[in-house]
Amino acid sequence: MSLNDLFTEIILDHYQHPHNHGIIAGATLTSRGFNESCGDDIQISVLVKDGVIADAKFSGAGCSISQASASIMTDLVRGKTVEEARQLAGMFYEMVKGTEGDYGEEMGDAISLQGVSKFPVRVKCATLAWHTLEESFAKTNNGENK
Amino acid sequence: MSLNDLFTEIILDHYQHPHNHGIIAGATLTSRGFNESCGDDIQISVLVKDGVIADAKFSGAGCSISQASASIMTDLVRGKTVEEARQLAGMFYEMVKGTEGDYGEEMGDAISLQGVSKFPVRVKCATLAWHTLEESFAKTNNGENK
Amino acid sequence: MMRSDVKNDFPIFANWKKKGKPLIYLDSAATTQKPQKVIDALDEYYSRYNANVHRGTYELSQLATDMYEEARTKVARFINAGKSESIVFTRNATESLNLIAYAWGLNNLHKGDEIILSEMEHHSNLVPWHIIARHTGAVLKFIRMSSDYRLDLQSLKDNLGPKTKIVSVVHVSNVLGTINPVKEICRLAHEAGALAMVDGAQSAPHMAVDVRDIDCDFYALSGHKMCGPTGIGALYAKYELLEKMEPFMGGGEMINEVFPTTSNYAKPPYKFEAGTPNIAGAIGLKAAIDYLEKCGMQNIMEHELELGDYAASRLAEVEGIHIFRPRATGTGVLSFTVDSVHPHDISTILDSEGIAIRAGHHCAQPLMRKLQVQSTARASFYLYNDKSDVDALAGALEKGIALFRPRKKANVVE
Amino acid sequence: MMRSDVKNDFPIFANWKKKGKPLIYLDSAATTQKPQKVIDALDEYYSRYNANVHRGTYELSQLATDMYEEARTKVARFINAGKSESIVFTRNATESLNLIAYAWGLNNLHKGDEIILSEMEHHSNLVPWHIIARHTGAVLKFIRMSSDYRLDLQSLKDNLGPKTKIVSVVHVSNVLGTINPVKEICRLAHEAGALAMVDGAQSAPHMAVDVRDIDCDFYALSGHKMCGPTGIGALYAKYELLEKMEPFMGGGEMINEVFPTTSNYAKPPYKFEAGTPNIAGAIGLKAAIDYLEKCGMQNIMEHELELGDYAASRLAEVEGIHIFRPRATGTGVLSFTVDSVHPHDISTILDSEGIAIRAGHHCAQPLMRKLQVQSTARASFYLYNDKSDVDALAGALEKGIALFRPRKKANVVE
Ligand SMILES: Cc1ncc(COP(=O)(O)O)c(C=O)c1O
Ligand SMILES: Cc1ncc(COP(=O)(O)O)c(C=O)c1O
Repeated sequence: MSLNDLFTEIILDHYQHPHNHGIIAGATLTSRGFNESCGDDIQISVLVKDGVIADAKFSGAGCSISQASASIMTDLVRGKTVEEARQLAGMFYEMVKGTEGDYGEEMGDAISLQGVSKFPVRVKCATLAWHTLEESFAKTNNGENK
Repeated sequence: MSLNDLFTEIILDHYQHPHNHGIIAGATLTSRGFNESCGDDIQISVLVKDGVIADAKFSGAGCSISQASASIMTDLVRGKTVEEARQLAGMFYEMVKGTEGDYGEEMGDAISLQGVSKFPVRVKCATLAWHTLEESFAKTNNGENK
Repeated sequence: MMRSDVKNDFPIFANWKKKGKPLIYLDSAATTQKPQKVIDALDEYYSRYNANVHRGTYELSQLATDMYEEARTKVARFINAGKSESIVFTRNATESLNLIAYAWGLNNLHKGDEIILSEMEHHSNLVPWHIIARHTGAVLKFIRMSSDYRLDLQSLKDNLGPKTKIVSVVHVSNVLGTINPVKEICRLAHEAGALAMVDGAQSAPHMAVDVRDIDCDFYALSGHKMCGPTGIGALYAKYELLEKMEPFMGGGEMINEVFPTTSNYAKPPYKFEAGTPNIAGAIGLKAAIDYLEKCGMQNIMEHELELGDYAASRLAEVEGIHIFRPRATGTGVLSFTVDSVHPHDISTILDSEGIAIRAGHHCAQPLMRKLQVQSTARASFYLYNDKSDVDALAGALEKGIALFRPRKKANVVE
Repeated sequence: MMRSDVKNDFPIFANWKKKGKPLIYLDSAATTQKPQKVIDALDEYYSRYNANVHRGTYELSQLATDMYEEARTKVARFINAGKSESIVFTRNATESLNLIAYAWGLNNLHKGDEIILSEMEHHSNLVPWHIIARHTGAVLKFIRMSSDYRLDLQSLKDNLGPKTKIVSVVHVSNVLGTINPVKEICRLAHEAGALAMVDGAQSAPHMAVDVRDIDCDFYALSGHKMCGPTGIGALYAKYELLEKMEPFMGGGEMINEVFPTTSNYAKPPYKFEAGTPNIAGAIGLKAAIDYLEKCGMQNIMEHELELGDYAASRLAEVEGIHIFRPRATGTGVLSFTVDSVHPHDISTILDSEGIAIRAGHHCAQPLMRKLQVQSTARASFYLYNDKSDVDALAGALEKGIALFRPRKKANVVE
C-alpha cells in the first residue's frame, strides 16, 4: 500500500509516454467521459469493422492513473472483438475493486493497475476510459454506427 | 398558570358574545391580519375623523383569545385619538409579554388578557388585532385615508 | 405487534417534562421524534467522517461519499425504486414537489395544458403549481372529494383529457388520514397520456411503499416525518424522465462542463443536486430507515390504524365533536372540531396536560373550506404512541372543554 | 492570536487516524470540520426540543420556533444585516444564489437585459444565470481578471450600462483566495441602476462581514463552510427587495391564503421558506457562529492569512511549482500546480501522509481555462490549522513528487 504500488514504473511510463494518443478520423464510435471528482476529461475514438476493433485512440487530459489506463486499454482492445473488449472491461473492474483472481494473462500491462484497488479514491480514475468505451458500445449498436 | 387564568370569564364572554362585530361601511381604514400558527384571520375596520377614532369594528374567525382581544380592543379605542390607540397597543404588548406594571386603569377589560403572558404560544393570538390595527395606521396616514 | 418499550428509543420522552407531566406527542404528521440511533448517526458522522462528497480526492472524502451514496441506496430500496440513481436528495417533500413543478413544468407546460390535483392537497402540492401555471399559462383542475372524505375517481376520469399533462395527488391526506388509490390514479393518468406524481410525505413514514408497483413517475418524501433529521427529503423519479429533464437549481456537483455562458450537466441524480448536499441529513435518514425497517413497516401501519380506530371511537363520546375521517382507508391521523371550542383553544387545553396536538389549517386551506371549517384540531399517531396516549387525550379533552360550557361563578379560580 | 489548542475543540482530529497518522485537514474551502459545541447543539435539539416550527400550538413547538428564530437573529447580527427578517434560511450558498436567480431573475429580467458576473465565479454563481438567461433572453457579461488574479474594475465599468440589471460577484475566490473589492463593485453597480449580489460562501467563514457597509442587495453564505452543519445556508437581502419579490418555492409556511388556483404570500422571510425548514441545521449554525465569534473573526482572518503567506513561501521552494495567488489581498487559500505531476496525483501523495487537500477544477471551470490549467491542487486553511500543518504539507509534497521524476530502477519497490 505504499505509493510505489500505485505509481508503478509501467503506469508512469504510460502516463509520460502515452500510446494511441489522438483521434481516429473515420471512427465508428467516439465517446467522452468525465470524472467530476478530479476533472478528468477523456475522449475515446474507436474503429469497429465486422465486430472487431480495428483501431482505438484516446485524447483529453487527466491524472496519471486515468491517462495510463486509457493508454493501456487502447493497446489491449485493438484486434479484439467488441464482446471480448466488454469482457476485458468486466475483468478490469473486478481487478481494481480488489476481487481476488488471476488476471495476469488477459490483462497485459493493465495488471500494473492492480495496486489501485488499495486506493479507493483512484478507482474512478482507472475505470474512466473503460466505462467511457463500454457505455458507448450500448449506445452505438456495438460501435458499428455512431 | 391554570387554564382558568387564560380562559377567564370575561374572555369567554367576549368570545361568545363579541362586541363591535362587523364592517363599517364608510371606514377610513380597513386592515386584515393572519396568524399562520392557528389560522386566525381578522379584519379591522375603523372610522377616523380629525385624528379621533369615531368607530371600530372587527370581523373574521379565530380562537377565543384573538376574538376576545379584538372585541375588547374595538371597545377600548373608540373615542381615543390615533396616538392614544398606539400607546394602548404598546402598553398591551408589554402586558401580554409579562412586563410588570399597573395596567388596570388604562386597559379596561383587556386586563383579563394578562394571563396570556403565562402561555407564550397564545401571545400571538392576543396581539393579532392590535398589530393589525397598528400596522395599518402607518400605511394609511394615521387612518385618515385608505 | 409493536414492542411496548418503543418510547425508550426516543430520548425526548425521558428529557421533556411539562410541570412533571410526561410528553404525549400526538403531532407526528407535522414532524416525528428522533430515535437515539439517528442522533448517534449524526454525531458519528460529524465526529469521525465529515468531509465534502463527490469531489474529494482523499480517503476521508471517499468515506463520506460512500456513506452518502449508501443512504441513497437505502432510500431506493425502502420504496423499491429499482435503482438508486432514481433518488434525488432534496430538503423536504416540498422541495421535491417544487423540483418537478419547476424543472419539468417550466420546460414542458404550455398555455392551456392541464394539471390535475385533488381537493385534499397540502399547500406544498398546490402553491408550486400556482407559480408554474402563472409562468406557463397552464390550467389547474381538481379531483373532487366525496362526503366520506375519499377521492372520487369518476371526477378524475371526467377531468382527464388530451390536454392533461400531469396528475399530482397526495398519497395519504395529512388532515383526513385517507389513503388514496394512487395505483389506480397513476394508471388512469398514464392511459390519458399524462405523467403521475404522488406526494408521499404522509405515506413513506407509515406504510410499506412500492413506487414501481404504484407506477408513479414521481414520488416525494420528507425525512423529518419518518424519524430522520430535518433538512433532508427525497424525490423518486423514473430514471428516463430524469435523463430527459432540464435541471432545477444550477451550481457545483450538477455539471460536466461549464463555459462562461453555457453549461452541460452531469447524469442524474447529480444533475439535480446543486451545491453541497445535506450529507449528514442523508446519513441520518439512512439510520432512520434502518430503525423503521427493524420495527417493520407493516407493524407500524397496523399499530397506527389500531390507535386511529381506537381514538375515533373514544372521541366519538365527546359532546359536540365532529370527526373528519373516512369510514375505511383511514390511518393514525384524526382531525376533529368541538362545537363552540376553537381548535387552538383545544390545543392549549391539551398542552396544559402535556399533550401535543396541532390546531390550524394544516397547510390545506382549500380542504378546510370544503369541510366548511376554518381549522381543525388534529391528533396524529406514530409507532411510539399507545392506547394510554389516546386515553389521556380523551380524558383531557372532556375535562378541558367543560371550561367552555356555560359555567357557574364558583368554577372560576382567579 | 489564535489559541494553540483549537484543534481539541474538533473531535475528528482525535478520532480519525490514517495508518496512525493524524489528520491534517487542508480542505476547509470545501467544507469545514465541526466543533463539539455544534455537534452537541444538534444532539440537544433532537433529544430535548424537537418539534415543527411556526405552526405549533403547544409549548414544545414554541420552544423550537424560538430557537429557530434566535438562529436567524444570530446570522443577522453576524453579518450586520440590521433586521433578522432580512435573513432567509436556505440549504447552502448555492440555493441562496438560485433563489435570487429564479425568484428575482425569472420575474424581472427580459430579453437583452444584462447580468454581469466575473471570470472567477464558482459554478454556483454561473449555472443559475445560464438557466435564467435561457428562460428570459438576458445576456451574461464578465468582469475580467488581471494577471495578478484580481478583478479589473475598469472592465466592470466598461461592461456596466443602461441594460445592466444585476452584478453578482464572489467576495473571496475559492481558488485564488483573492478578496474582491465588493463595496466598490456594489457602488458602481448601484450608480448604474443595477442590483448587486455577493457570493459570500468564502468570506462569511473567514472574516468579519458587514453587508450594510458593503451595501450589497443580496449576500449568500453556507453553514457547512463555517463550522456549521450540512444542509443549512442563508440569504441576506434588503428587506424592501424581499417584499417586492415573487416567491421561489411554494408550499407550507410561506403563504397567507391558498385557494384552489391562487395564493397570496406571507411576509418575508417566511415567503421564501417553503416547507419544513432545516430546524436543527439553523440551530447548529447558531452554535457555529457563537463558536467563531468566541474565537474572534479578526483573529481567524489574521491567522489564516499568516498561514497562507507562510505556505506560499514554503511551497515556492518546490521545483516546478506554480502558485496562483494574488500578491496582496490573499487569504488562507492556496492553489498550485507542479510540472508533470497531475493535481490528483499530488492529492494522493499527500493523502498517503494523512494530508487532505483538494485537486480538481474547484467548480470554477471558466477560471481554470483562464489560468490555462485543467485543474489545480488547493490547500485551504482554517482556524484549526497551524504552521506545523504547512510544514507537513511542504515536506510530503517534496518527497512525493520525487516519485514522478525520472527514477532509477532501485527506487521502485514492488
Ligand atoms: C465561492 C463559492 N461559492 C459558492 C459555493 C457553493 O457552496 P455550497 O456548495 O455550500 O452551496 C462555494 C463552495 O463550494 C464557493 O467556494
Ligand atoms: C401531505 C403532505 N405533503 C407535503 C408536506 C410537506 O412536507 P415538508 O414540510 O416536510 O416539505 C406535508 C407536511 O406538512 C404533508 O403532510
